[in-house]
Amino acid sequence: MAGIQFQSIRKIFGKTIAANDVSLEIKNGEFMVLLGPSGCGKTTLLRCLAGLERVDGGRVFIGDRDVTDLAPRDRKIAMVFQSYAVFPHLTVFDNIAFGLQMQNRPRDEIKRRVEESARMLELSDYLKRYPAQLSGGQRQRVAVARAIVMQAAVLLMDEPLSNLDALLRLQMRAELKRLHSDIKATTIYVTHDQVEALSLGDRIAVMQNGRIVQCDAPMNIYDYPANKFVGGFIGTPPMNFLPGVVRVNDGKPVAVVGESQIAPSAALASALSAKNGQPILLGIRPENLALAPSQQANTIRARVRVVEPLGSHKLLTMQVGSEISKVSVAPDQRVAPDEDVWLHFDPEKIRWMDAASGEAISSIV
Amino acid sequence: MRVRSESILPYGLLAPTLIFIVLLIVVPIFQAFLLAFQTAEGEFTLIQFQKMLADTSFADAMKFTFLLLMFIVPAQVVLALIMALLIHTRFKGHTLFLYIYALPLAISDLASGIVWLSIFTERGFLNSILFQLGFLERPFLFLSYQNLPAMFGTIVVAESWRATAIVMVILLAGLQVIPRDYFEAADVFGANTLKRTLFVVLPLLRPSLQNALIIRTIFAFQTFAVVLALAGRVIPVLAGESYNWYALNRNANIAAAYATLVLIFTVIATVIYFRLLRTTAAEAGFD
Amino acid sequence: MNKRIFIVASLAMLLVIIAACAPAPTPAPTAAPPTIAPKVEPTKAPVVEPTKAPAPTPAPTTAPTAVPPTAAPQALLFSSTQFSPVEEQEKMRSVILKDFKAAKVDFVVDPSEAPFMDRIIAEQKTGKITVGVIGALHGTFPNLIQANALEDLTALAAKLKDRAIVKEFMTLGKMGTDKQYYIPWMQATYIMVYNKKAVQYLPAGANVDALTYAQLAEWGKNITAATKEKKIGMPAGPTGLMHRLTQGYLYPSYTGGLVTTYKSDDAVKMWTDFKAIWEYTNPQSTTYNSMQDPLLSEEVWVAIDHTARVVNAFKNKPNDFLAAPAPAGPKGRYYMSVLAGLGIMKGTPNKAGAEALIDYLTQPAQQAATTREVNFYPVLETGLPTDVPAHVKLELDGVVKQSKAADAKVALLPIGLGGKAGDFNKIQQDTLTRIVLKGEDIKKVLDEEGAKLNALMTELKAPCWSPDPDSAGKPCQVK
Amino acid sequence: MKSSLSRRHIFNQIFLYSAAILLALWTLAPLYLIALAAFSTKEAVFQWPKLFLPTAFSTETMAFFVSSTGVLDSVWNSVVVALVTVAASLILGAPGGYALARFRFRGRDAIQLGFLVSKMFPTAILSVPLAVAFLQMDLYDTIWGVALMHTAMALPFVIIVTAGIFVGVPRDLEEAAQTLGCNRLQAFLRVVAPLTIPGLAAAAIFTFVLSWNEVFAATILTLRNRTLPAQVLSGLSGSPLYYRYAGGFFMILPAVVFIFAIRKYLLNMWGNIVR
Repeated sequence: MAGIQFQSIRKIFGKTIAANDVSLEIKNGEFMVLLGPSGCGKTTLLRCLAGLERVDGGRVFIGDRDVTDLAPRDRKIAMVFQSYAVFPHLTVFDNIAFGLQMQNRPRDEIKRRVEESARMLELSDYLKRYPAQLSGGQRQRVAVARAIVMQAAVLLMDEPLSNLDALLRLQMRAELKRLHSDIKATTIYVTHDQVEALSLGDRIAVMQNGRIVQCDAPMNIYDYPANKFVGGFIGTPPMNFLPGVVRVNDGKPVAVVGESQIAPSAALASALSAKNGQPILLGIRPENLALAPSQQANTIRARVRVVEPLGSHKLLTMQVGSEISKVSVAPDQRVAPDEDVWLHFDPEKIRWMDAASGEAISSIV
Repeated sequence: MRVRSESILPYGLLAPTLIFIVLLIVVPIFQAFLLAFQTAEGEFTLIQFQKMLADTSFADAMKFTFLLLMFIVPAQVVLALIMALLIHTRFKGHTLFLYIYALPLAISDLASGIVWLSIFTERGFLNSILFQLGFLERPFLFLSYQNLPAMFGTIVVAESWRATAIVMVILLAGLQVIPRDYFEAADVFGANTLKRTLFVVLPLLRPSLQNALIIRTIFAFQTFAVVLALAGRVIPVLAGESYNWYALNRNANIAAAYATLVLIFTVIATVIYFRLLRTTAAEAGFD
Repeated sequence: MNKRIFIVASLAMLLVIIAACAPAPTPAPTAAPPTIAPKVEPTKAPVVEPTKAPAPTPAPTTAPTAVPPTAAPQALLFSSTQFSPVEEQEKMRSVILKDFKAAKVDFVVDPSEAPFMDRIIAEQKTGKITVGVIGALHGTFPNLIQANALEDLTALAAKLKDRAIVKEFMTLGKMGTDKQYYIPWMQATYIMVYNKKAVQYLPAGANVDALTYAQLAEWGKNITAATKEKKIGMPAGPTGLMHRLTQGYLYPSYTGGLVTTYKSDDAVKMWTDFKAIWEYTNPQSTTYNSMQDPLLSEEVWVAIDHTARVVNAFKNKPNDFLAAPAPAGPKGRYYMSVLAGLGIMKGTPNKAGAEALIDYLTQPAQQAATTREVNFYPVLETGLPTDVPAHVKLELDGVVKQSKAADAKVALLPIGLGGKAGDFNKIQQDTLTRIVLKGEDIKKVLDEEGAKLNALMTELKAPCWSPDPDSAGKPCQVK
Repeated sequence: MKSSLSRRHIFNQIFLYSAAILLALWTLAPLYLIALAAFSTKEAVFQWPKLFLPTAFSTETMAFFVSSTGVLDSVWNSVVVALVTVAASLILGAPGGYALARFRFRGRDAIQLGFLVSKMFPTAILSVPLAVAFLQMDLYDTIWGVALMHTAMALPFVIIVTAGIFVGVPRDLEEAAQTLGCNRLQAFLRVVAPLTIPGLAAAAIFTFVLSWNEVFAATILTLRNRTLPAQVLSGLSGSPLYYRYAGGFFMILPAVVFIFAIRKYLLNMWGNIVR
């Protein structure tokens, strides 16, 4: 088992910078998710770690070994590909056994280990089949079995669930989580699906334009996005951003949004005071907004545009000033389109962001 | 160190081929090319081109080369497109028909010339069948110099027969890459077969069409064995004149001048195709 | 880095080009191209009229640096431009060469002169000789001499003295020098072949064995009137020998010359008459390379072609066809004799075997066999063999009638054209194309093509040959 | 509604099959006729009007062609030349095709274009330089020399077609093999090679056909060791029609067999040329 260290990784394809001085440390046994929209550099970073891509700068360490210049096969990693990359000319057994055969393991050991990982992934009945005779989900399992059979210190997964249908994805997600708790290999998991990231990761590194913008535990990322991009990327529906202006009244800062004023939590007061007169964004998750019967503190006038009953909750699309906001309310909440209502903000749950840079304003100045 | 070996690898893999082609094709081409600019004694001159321009057959050779191109290439493309679209419907038995349509792919122009001469000659198969069916009282002279359109037609037919297969295969391969959704989308919007072909299939086939056109044009410029077999010297073409000057009149210099002209025209045609049918990455639908 | 690769690559390519060019400098012949000006008074003679070729040709004095022979002496390569039909090649290998024991002969045929000459030139350039005996037409030998590819066979000729080879042929083999470049091998000519069905349409009073060109036109007209088909055939295809008919038959028969009379009034008359014949000539003629196939399929009934290119008609349908002399014009019944000779490749690895083969092929038995099997005719004074198969006999009748005709006269193949024989032939081909096929004005075409002919002859400094009058060593010119 | 739909369907099917059969006839008729001519009596070849059924069936013409000196030797030569050409061009060309398929490198487009340009010059007039070069290499008049030349002529085709075939193998598979302990060569041999063998075999067979049909280089570079087309060409101008028909048929025969063998891979082979 081994930790992983990226030191100032730089990778350039032609004119695009896929990894721009990325540094990241992953602890032994940790499940790290690289999350970001397509083209953000997350797969590139994974491939640099696998040795499938040469870095243009920086070093990669697995444990305390500098693997930057090693070939993939010398890195003691195992990888699951987005396309599964299951060899079509080999049976399921031979696919899983491929890596062990390359290591010239004894036959009985190969058989034992292949059967063991096949059992873990419920593939025992399919060992003699060829990939063409398997469903997509089964092929995906073969790809995972082929990786875990190696008992590598590091397990890499490149969007392994993205080609599965929704139901299967849900099922496999849980299985992968169970698998990780069984084998405890240091895992790096690339995805653009924030639900997968939240559910699987011990930590999530959110990437944008070749940089890691935030790396933290899933709920921290959800609750305290480092900037507007992270807040908007994570969560369905994403975080609402209401534009306002900071006003300092008697030394106390408030955000003026439309005709309302919203006061920050005490911890942010001093940081916000420094931004008197500047535009600001109030980031707030749909579930942290509530309908209020009348105007009161920390409320704002809004008009209901769309009401979507979604079973566990109702999703409202509201017009706040010129902005559109999503609000999640209890399923029994009575509300109708074109109704004028008041929205209540929980000041503790507001993520205040600088309107110009999109960066969150932290309590420590 | 690894980085260097990595970026040299493709060149290393290509090197044997490149050396081979340079030694056995490029160098002789270059030497032949030089012949066009030399007198028989080896002095540099442009006289070979003057002689070529003054050649009795030159104007005709130019005319017929381009006429053939104008008739053969579209005929082949249309025929090949029909074949490819038919096969692409994947009707029962389509693999058998694909095989049949692809047969001429492996037939040389030497053999093709023999085959079509046996059909078009005065007492050949075509006249025989027309005669037996009572359409003719006596053989019709397809290969008469007095009936140039008929003679020209036989060449177009023979060349279309031989070379449609390659176009068909390229277009069919291109068709298979087009996602079925596009055809279905067009169906949903009520396009009939003709409209669908014109406005959906053809634009999506543009990369394949470009390939097919380039390949066909290169070879059409070089076609002469079939022309020589069916039309003798009555319908001269540039490549055939190059061959005649070389093999029959024993003048390598003028032959080289003709060959150079063929090369120039082929390059120009290829460039035009690249320009006209250029697909941007975005159009091709990939990132 | 990539730039460096390209520089290295282009340097490599440059080296390669230099290497490919440098070691093979053309061995420049120190002598001018041989020029042969025969003086011929047409007379009647055995089969084909031999001629003298007195003009001197300085022989090339530098021999190429020949590489010592490497091949086993048993093998002997016999490279020929003759016998392109496979059946004839077959006979050559399995019958005529069968009894030759001195060496194992590989008989190889290149019907078109291009690869044949290319190979000999390439072998001379590199000094790697594989060819032993060269069999080619008289008209090809100037090219071979120019390529410095021939051994001097004077000694062999002396050895073959008792062979009774027609003396004039032996003289021709000297190519106008004092060296023997080839030993005469065999001869052929062009004749007329007709289907018996056509006889009934002969013009009144015409004798098929003494036809004139005017009567031929009338004959064709009669046939067309009766059958609504044009049934005269000419070998005017890409590799057909139509230009030989122009050079050796039409021009001399109408004008008594070829080059000198190229645009004479007689020539205009000739083309006018020929156009009349062409009126009744199958328009497919421009695709005919040899006349036997159209004769057999009855696309044509009357055709003129080389004996080797019509013999199959007699062979396949001996009851349908007869041979006759070529027609006559106002200046006589000119016909062309085709003489093929045997030379030895300079520096050949098996000279003894090559000489033995020439000796063998000129023996009476083999000469007779040549007629019997492949119907080329002997070059011996002993004349024609009599024990020949029916189809050869049929053709032979025509050949004999032609040479024995009262008005028969011989025209020679063009001589002294060196490597430009093709350019010369092209002028006749172009003239025919423009006048007959495209219908251009005869006078204008003759003026223009005549000018080209003059330029060519001046460039070549080639004196006139029979039947053109002797030009006393000066280039032959159109008058 | 339903019945009119199915009627339209039937009508469509009839139309489809008629068109397909018509086009098949157009392709097959000339092949049938040359086969007919090659297996007729000599008389039937010159008959008017010609027969369209094999009533005058005879192997006389074919037997004469096959038994004439040099033909069987030339067939053997053609086979050897073609096999050597196939082996050499694949060994030399496949790595190049792989390079074009897998790597983006400077000069890639130029090289591809170069392959195309090398096909734009009429072959016939290359003969003197080639004959001289081959004599110097002591390869003149050997089937090895012809094979060498055919290899050079086939390489542009082989390289472009194999590139197309290699593109068809997802890069992921190779990378997966690499992460599982293979080096590049092992990954190629254990994963790419098994997957591309059918396609490469098809390319090989097509290369065989190219070599089988090639006539100019074969004529120029040999004297005694002729390939079949060179042999047929040398007998073409003066030989009787039936010989030519038999020769033509003999040259077409392998085409019919080989295209059948590779019919499934035709599209892979030609789908990706000139990108």
